Amino acid sequence: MREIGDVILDLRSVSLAFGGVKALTDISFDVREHEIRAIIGPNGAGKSSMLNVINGVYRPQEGEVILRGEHFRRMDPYRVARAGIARTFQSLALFKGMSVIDNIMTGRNLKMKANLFQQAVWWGPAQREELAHRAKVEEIIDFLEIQHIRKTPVGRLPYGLQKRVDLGRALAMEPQILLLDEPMAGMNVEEKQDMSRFILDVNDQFGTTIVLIEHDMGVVMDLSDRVVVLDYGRKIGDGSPDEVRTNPEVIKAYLGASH
Amino acid sequence: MFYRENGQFKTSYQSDQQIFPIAQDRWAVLAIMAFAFVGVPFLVDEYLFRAILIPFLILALAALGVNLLVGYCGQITLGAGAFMAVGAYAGYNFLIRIDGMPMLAAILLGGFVSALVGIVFGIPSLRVRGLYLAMATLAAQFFWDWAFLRISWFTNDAPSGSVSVSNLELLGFPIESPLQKYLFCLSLLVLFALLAKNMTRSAMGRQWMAIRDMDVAAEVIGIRPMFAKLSAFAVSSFYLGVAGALWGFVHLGSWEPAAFSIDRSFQLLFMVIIGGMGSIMGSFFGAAFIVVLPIFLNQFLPWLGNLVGIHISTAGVSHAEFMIFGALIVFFLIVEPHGIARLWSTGKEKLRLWPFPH
Amino acid sequence: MAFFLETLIGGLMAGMLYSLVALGFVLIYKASGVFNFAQGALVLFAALAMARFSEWLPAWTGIENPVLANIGAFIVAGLIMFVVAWLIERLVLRHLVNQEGATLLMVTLGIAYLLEGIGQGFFGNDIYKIDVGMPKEPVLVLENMFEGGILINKEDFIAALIAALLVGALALFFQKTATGRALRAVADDHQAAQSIGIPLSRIWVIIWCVAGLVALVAGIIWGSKLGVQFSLATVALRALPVVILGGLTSIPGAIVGGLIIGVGEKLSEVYLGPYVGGGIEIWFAYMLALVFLLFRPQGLFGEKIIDRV
Amino acid sequence: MKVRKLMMAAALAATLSAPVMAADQFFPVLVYRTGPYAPNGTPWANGYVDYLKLVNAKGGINGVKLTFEECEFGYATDRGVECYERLKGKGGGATVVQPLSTGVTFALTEKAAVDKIPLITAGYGRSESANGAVFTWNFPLLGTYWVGADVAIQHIAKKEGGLDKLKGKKIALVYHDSPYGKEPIPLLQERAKMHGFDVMLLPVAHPGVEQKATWLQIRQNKPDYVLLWGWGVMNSTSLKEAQATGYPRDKMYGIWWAGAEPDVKDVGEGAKGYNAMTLQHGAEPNSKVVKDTLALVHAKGQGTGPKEEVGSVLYMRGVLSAMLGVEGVRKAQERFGKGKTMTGEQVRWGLENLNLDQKTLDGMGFAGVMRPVQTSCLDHMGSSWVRVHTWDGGKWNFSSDWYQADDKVIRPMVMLASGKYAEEKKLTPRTPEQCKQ
Repeated sequence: MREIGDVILDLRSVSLAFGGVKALTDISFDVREHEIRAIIGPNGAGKSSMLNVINGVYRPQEGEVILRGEHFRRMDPYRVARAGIARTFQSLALFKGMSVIDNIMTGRNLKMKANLFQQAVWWGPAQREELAHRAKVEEIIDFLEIQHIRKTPVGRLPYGLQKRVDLGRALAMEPQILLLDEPMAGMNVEEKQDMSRFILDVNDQFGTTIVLIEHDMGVVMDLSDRVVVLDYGRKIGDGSPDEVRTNPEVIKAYLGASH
Repeated sequence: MFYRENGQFKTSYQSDQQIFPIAQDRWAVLAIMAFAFVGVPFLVDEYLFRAILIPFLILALAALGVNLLVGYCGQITLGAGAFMAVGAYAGYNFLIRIDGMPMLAAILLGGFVSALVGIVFGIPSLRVRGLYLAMATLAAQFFWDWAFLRISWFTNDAPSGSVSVSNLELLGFPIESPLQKYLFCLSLLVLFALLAKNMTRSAMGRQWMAIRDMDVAAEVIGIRPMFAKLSAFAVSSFYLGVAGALWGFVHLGSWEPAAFSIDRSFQLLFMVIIGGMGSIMGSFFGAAFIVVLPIFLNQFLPWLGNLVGIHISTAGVSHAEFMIFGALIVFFLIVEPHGIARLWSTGKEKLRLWPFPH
Repeated sequence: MAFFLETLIGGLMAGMLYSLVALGFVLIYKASGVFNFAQGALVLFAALAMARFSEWLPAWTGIENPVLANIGAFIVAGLIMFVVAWLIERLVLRHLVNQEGATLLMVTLGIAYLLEGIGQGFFGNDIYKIDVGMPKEPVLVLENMFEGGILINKEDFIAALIAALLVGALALFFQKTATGRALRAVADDHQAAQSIGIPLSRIWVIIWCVAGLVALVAGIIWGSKLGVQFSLATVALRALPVVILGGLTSIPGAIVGGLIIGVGEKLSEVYLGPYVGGGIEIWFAYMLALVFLLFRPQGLFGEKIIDRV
Repeated sequence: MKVRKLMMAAALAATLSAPVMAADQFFPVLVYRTGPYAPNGTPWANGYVDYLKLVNAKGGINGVKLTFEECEFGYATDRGVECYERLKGKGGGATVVQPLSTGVTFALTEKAAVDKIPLITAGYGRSESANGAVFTWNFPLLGTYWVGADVAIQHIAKKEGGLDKLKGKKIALVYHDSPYGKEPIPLLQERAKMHGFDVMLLPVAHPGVEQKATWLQIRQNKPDYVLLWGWGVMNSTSLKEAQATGYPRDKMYGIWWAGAEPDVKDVGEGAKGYNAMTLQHGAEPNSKVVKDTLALVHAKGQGTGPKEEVGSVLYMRGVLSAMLGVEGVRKAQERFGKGKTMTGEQVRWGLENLNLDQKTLDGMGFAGVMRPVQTSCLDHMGSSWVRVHTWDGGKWNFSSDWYQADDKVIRPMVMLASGKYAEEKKLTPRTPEQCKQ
């Protein structure tokens, strides 16, 4: 069912600096519908900053983001979420005090319509809505194979499972674009295989566009359709995995960074 | 052995989402409620009603309000007393300025005014966090302390600035005797605790907790920090306002701003932290602990002194009360920084497995 | 104009005293991340010790010389504060490493109750006197420039001077001594400091001792000014806006914040107060701090907070 | 579960710790010996308890022994209410309650009426409660704040050479920012209208340790007189600030709660010349009642506080307050049966029909301490005599004759305010016939 479509997200000449330190310099690239797009680069290359610009956590000093033809000088996290972009985080950003179910349920937040008073009363619209969304969340839990921990507070889970919950929370938003920030960092081979499978399944079953940051070159080359390479906040390569692999500048950057 | 959930299977999400999913808990809570409504009135004398139970119920409601803000939404406040004062004075003005205003309506309207004020004083939370925010909320505390002393309109131009209400009634029934007051406060507390539980187990509560645990991530999944924080301020202030109005109307009957001073704010925060942040039950534990302990010590120490043949002076008792209270708080927080509610749930966990812990 | 200057100077002097109390907050927060609400109780406790020992020492030893009695009392009170500091670290804070800010805040409130109980139980709860020979009568200066001159409160002036000296001495201590550098290292990063061999618990004891000493000096100044009694514990509340305004981690912040708050609240009370019925200075100080916070959420000199995800 | 256990234990402790027998007359004693106002609360409490002990030493009230129990509330209103609830039913029922706190008085005004326990507030409380037709259970005996303020103006006028000389003068009121401090304002404003002087209001926030701005304003506006309506540390702070800003202390007049030893002791010479209204008595170390107390109570090792404090201003206030309560009981016994325990309701009647003439007072050892008191249904105050005393750097000395508050000024204000109260509370004031019952 997957068929790469038109450009859905387009970044043009984005520059970002903190104080005097430049994190991103004049970066442009685009993302097409239904594709898996990877952003790679050594540590400190500005990959996470790139995602943070896309979903509005950071405000770039220059450049713009074009989402489905609409131009944004800067994005705003809430609007980005509304527009159907979800993400996971490199350093875990789960809601530690809440159970797995509640964490994933937060992903349904935008789709829940009951107002505060209805929620306080509970019986009636709020409960109906809660049940409907709970069913949806259980589907995601089944999909990610985490049924056995659904009531556990996420703070107590091992790292690999937390990563899955993080993905689950993003999936609960039923996003059109999914930003994944090093979804496999710190995992063992088996866990990486599971996670790769989930990513491919998401892309395949729901047609979700995926923007992926990853360190593991093998995984990136296997998974992604196109790759952007960043180094020290600059773009040094862009293209299919094969093109990037042979790009001399990329090789230099990676050898220099001893990867 | 008896506290087990074996054999209780959840066949629908609905049954899984109950407030007390374990049947024994449900029975225990029902029994406690029945006892509070039916048993207590036969067992308890006027002193316990007026000096302990009624203040406990009202302060538990206030602590619940603080817990929604501090425990669930993670916004520390040291200005809770001010919102109680707003509720009390607003309720008073509704009651005396509008003819035929029913008392319950005045109390609830007091809560609404307090909610509005809470939104205004919650605005700094959009920019300021943690301890800085705690300090900023002190601005609310001192401002309202001042305003209710200085602006004589609020006190209906009473020359002393002290106001009072009396002849309370609810739908034609008088709320005069300690028992009536107790039942009135108990009913409101049960109702509001249920509403609070409902809010915290649905989308609103998840938004608050998300903001508390990781505000950037919450924003990214589409939770508006402004809405979440301000709604927490509003709901919390509403609870505090209702509690404040009850404190003034039902408990004191006549009050001055000192009844809602900064000491009250600290006391409420104590209740929440000792009781357990982010736990409805914890608010009750905390309120009980803070309300009962000093009074208990104050009466228990002379008795203990007599037992071993020492006469402790009134001042000595009071100093000892301070020391023991302080020491217990410190001790308690060292042993269990997450409050009584956590001790409670750990205990229950153990009980569930007992006597076969593995 | 003369009156404006008088108010201004009065505010500056009051502000300097606030700085002294605020400094106690900042020191402890910087080193251990604890917002120490017991600072006010420490001030009261120290002042009580000072006042009572300056009465008791002559009675016990027969030394009649008031200067000697005061010095003796100062030494004893100082030692008591060190013991208190050591006990707080040993019995309480050591067991609460890495707890949440709110929990720590509550613990210090518990300590405050404890200290208030012990202090009053042991030293008594009457009004006591600390007489270190502070002048009580005012002086008039610049009488040829302004009609009626400018009135300066000599006691406040000397108190402000002492406060300024103490703050200066502490700043030097932090900049120039090895212990001071270690303290700053701890403030910057606990784990890093520990990994290069700075003993964290010793540093905390030292910091609490310094805070105890600051409390003693503040207690003597305020106690000599107001008499030593329970309400001394509330001066801490007057110093809180200073801490917010200046930033929780900044010593210069405590000083500048103190001066701004001191001047701000006196000017507001004198010039705005009469229009709204007076008594506004307390909340005005907090509002002032709040307005500053809206522009700089980490305080005037606090470290900037950057969100990372 | 835990809650209930604690409460049960508390109730148990409460019943076990009551060392009283039902056949006696029980006096609850609400005190604050700790907290911000302890230096003032302690001598009052000591005087109060010492006097009760003295009455017992002399054989009780017609043979009825007095029992009492203290309850510490630290000047916090809610703890005060708790103390009241705790003690009101003990020892066969409380005789009278004297909270020594305006806040607690306000909170108890309605509760005491329901429980039928008279509330004596000698020298404090609501000024309008002097009208016993509305405030059946309140007894602001000896004087209210309106009396104090009225006499202060009379005294100032006398100094200036007549009430007409007040025109254009400026009088500042430095007051504790609470119901207590605000009580005198309506009277001062009334008097200001009558005589054409200006009132300048300067509130000081609790607890009153920060008054620099207040005194800067006084220095700027140079009022002719300063009235001080403080409590606790606020008073000594005011005097110190006055000294530091050079305001003459002999132009300062305090209310009787700002005119005792703890207020000036630690200012010493700096407060020399400072004046205060007295609630009739000052420091009375030479009075007979003090000598009796020392001989019959302290000499037997039963003194409540230190010996040196006996006879000091606030100690005497405690003594007078206790005496008034005791005399209420005595009067009630005359009607309801000598040698019997009186109920609160009976004591209320006694207090309302109190008639202590000079001879009786002298006989009890109050010669030179106070003037006669006679209460009635309409007048629950019973007396409005006030003297002024002045601090000479070491002790308080009387510096004026007796004044009496001007009933023509105060009465209409009392009637107006109590009428408003009755209307708000939907109370019908008692008629003269009802009063006789």
